[in-house]
Amino acid sequence: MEVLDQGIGKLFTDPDPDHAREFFRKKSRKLSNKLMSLQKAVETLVHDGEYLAIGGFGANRAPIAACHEIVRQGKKNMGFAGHTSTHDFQILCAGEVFNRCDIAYIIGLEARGLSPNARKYMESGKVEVTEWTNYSLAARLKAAAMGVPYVPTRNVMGTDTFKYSAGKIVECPFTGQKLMLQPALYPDISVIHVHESDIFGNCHIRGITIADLELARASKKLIITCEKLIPNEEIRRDPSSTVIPFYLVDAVCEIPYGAYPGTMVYEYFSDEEHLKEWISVEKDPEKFKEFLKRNIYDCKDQAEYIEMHGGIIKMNELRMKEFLLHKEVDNA
Amino acid sequence: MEVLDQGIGKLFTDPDPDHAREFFRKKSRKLSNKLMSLQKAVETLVHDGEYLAIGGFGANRAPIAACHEIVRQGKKNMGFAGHTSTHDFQILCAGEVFNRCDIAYIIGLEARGLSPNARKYMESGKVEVTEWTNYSLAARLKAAAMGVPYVPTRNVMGTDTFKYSAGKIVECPFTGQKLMLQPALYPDISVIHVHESDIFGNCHIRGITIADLELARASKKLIITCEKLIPNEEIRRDPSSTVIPFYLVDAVCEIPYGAYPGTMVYEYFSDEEHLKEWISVEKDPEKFKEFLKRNIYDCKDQAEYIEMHGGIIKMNELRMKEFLLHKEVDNA
Amino acid sequence: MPNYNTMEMMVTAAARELEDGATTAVGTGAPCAAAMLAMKTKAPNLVIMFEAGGVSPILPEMPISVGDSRTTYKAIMASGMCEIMETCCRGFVDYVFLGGAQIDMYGNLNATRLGGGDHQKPKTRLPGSGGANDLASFCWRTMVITPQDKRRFVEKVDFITTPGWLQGGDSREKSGLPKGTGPYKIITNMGAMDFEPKSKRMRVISVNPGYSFKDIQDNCGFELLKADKIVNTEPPSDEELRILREEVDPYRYIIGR
Amino acid sequence: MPNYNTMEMMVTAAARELEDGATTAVGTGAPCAAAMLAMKTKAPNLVIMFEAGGVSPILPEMPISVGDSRTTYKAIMASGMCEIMETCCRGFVDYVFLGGAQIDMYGNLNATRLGGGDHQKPKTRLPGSGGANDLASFCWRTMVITPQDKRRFVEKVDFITTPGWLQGGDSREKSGLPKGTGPYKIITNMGAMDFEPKSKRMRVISVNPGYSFKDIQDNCGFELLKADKIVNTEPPSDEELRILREEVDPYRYIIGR
Repeated sequence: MEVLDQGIGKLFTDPDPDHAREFFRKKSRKLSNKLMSLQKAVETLVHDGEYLAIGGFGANRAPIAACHEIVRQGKKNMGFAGHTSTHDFQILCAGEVFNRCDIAYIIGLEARGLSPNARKYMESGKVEVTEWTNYSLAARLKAAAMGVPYVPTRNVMGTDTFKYSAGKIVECPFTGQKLMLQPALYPDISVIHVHESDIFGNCHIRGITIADLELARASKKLIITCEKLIPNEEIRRDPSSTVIPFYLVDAVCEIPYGAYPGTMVYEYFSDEEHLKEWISVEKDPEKFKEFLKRNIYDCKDQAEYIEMHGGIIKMNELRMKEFLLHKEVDNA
Repeated sequence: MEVLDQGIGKLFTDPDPDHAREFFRKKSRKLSNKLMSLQKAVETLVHDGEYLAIGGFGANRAPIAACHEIVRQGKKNMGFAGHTSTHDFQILCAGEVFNRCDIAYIIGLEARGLSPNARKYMESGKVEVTEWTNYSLAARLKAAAMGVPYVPTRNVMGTDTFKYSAGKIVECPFTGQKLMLQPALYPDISVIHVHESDIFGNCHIRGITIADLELARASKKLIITCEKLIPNEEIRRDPSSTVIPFYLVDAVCEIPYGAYPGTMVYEYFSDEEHLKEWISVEKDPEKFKEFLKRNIYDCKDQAEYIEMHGGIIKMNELRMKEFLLHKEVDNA
Repeated sequence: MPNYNTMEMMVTAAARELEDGATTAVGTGAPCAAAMLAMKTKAPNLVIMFEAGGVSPILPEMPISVGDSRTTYKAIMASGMCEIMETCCRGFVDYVFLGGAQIDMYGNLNATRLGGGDHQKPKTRLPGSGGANDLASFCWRTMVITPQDKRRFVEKVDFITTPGWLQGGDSREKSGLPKGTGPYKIITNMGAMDFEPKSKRMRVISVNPGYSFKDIQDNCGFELLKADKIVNTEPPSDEELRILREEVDPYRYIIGR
Repeated sequence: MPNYNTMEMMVTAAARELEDGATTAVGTGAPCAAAMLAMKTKAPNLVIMFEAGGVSPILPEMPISVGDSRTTYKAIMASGMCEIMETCCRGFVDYVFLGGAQIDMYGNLNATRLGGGDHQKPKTRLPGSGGANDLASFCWRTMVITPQDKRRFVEKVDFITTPGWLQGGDSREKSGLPKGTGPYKIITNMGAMDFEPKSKRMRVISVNPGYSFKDIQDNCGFELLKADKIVNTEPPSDEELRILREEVDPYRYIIGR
């Protein structure tokens, strides 16, 4: 297969589906109880040097509690999929967790601005980068989920994004068109936050799924954090709603408000004040250090973090905001 | 891109995504009322010579009413995607609707046996065939749905199924592995039967989706038949459940029991007696002619067909069977 | 006179191959009965998948179709064909059970046509691959359940629909199919065969009660290899028969054939 | 002194480009305000899509993120990123609105880094493509809303994150990107530009009230072409302003910038 052009970026992960198959062959398919604390899940499943991916979309249904725990446990030298990554990226940069990164969208916080500390980290030379796009990374996960070494797409060609990617351009043998080949991305370990899971890891997600269905299937190891545990009978009552089946999952952690201070659709809206505080405090390294100590390093878990930021009263406010009930109350 | 090997089968459809894009560019995206009779939908959207695909899985959530209508209107010289096709195939063969066929599974009726008439038609030399597999055809639809000319897969290689396909084998530029390239399949017209749709074509499907989500996206024109129309508010109340969005759809036809005598999961089970009657009557060409006249050509529509086969009393029995309530009644 | 029939023997022998915690793709008929029997005996954690999308149902009865309502009854997931096939392709599925009109000494299966000549006007058209080619390509171990019969076990199949070891030796791996996959065992009414590791030729490893190696060879259209030690298949136990007859297939859809 | 600000002018001008029944991919900020204004004026059937998965919501307020709850409020569908991107790639989506730190005369956009040198240790790191490259590759017409400024409109962008007409002429089509796509219009606070059909160079087609072609050229780092007839942009009507201020952006998140 003649390669017409190829990016100069490094491929941080092995796209070979036969190697992934050997791994998956040994992965347990038993319907066994995978419930554990998030602390234990991160201790036993997230290892220094591995390649990490985080579900959700930055500050939407992202497993923020897990990002805190990864930083708290001081994980280092990881690879990272910087895919639609915003507040999660900000947290992982605060912990200098990774030293190589596939980039689609990083350091930015969408309409909220940019993370000064994440930018500084990415300008420090400490992180090796390869450039992609949101769809390219989604397509790379999709290739892995399909069990093939790549899928072709029609984006990226002609740009510097291609030049600094690890993609290849070939000619389609059916149509003669040029195609960008996106190499399969199998993360070593991923974390996805969902609305509901049973103890085996069968999951329900409401609202947009972003690239999480592909991510769950592409990942060698998978930690699920969920707002609520549900009985297995609930899963079996409506099998059409299962979006992640148990055999993909290694750990299930029940973390109510696990996406706070981000949004969890149909549950709670983002805490914009606290997210602003993050950006603002990052501008002063001393203050930021103290902020991280208080909010992450000295904080036991997500429950303690939530308590620190207004507890259930605040969560109820965010629930009102999620359902736009504050407007109805205002108008009444 | 060096082709190591290629099938000798004919590619019945154009895999070029730029040609499909030109078509889709002109397709209306308006949220307009697409409700019409199935007769009108088939008259205006299904044309002689076009390439047809049918949703569902043979006798499971297949748009049987639409297959009858296509035969009743005497459509001819079509191409057909023989993908997990069983009772639908049997009906279309009875009408000699198509003269070329991509084959994954045809003439068989799973545990029910084989269709003698469909076999005869496929042995007659009247139908040009290219061989595929269930996943190959699903992957071809997926490629079309992705807007790319092919996706790679790892099946088919080394077999005669490959030899008589229109696939190509190349070497992966990332891993050196051999890959089967499945050319995109864009059907001209498809019909999918769903549980619920609004008048715009936003659809709910319960239970397995087979390859219908890919099919809906790959099809240039799409007729939806549904068990029940629902108000648009129902769609908007739970957007996570929409599996086919309106802009893919050209016609919406409300056909209660539209999958009869096949199964519609959570609604009614298959009518095994009537399906047996089909196989048995096919053995006698004269009887079969009369059977087709009565059940299809002289039958106005699905409602009349249902009436002919036991009406609401029979449908209630099949509903009992679907929910295994007949066993509970027997045991009580 | 044994207290079981040949179908009961085959289903029981197939069920015994499935270890607890394994995954298997199943079709209708004997494979499904074998999976159900396995789950009710030694493999309660067996995960079964149907190619149309059903995952791990609590099967209330035999499905008529791999896509009918029974395949998602109280299931873990009702998905789609790509989901199942790609799960197999990712290496998550250990077994698949297949049949076919013809099988050769390398375990290649024909389900497309009988007779040579013009493919566009075949002498006897068969259904085609369905998902068989896919599952035999992707799943780690392909199992075949089929009656022992000279017309089925042929020197050369008229059409390789579904890959076995292809032309034997390393031809399968060279073809590009996923590494480490291939035919594992063939279960017939007379015994069981595996494949000699180097040549990949079919080899008898066990004979069922009442049959000998010679019976198997006499009902096979090509020369069979012999394992160093051919074992005698244990007949179905009373408990296996009870479960099979009372719980798995009370209406004798399969075991009554 | 006009009764509107420059952001109100840009949003209004962008909204007018969207015809009824069109589809558009939108981000947060000005593009979203423009789509909302269009739907409330001339294009009630505009279909809006967010790259994270939301399709046709009834937006109750401006989203903060293209993936937040507002993007699926009473929506037609809550899907995923592949669904949206592939719908664009199939040719279903007419418009996309983008921005960028730098834009060149061929409409190429930079959102990756400022300054040359070592890509692994950039002078100023920017967020990267996000979905911009994808949407500009797939959607038929790329629209850019950006302030007119010499540091933004540069001779050569430091990094082509997102494809415009690349090196002009037929270079975009030759690159392999889908046929018939490309930058359509650039909307700034001072006027609007399109691209000369053959050379694909940026060309002024209209000027906003209070500005001249010279103002635009003076605030642009490369030579602009001039359309045969440069029209004067109609200022926002009272009705457009009322809807924009009262219904689209009552908290002035965008138009207050």
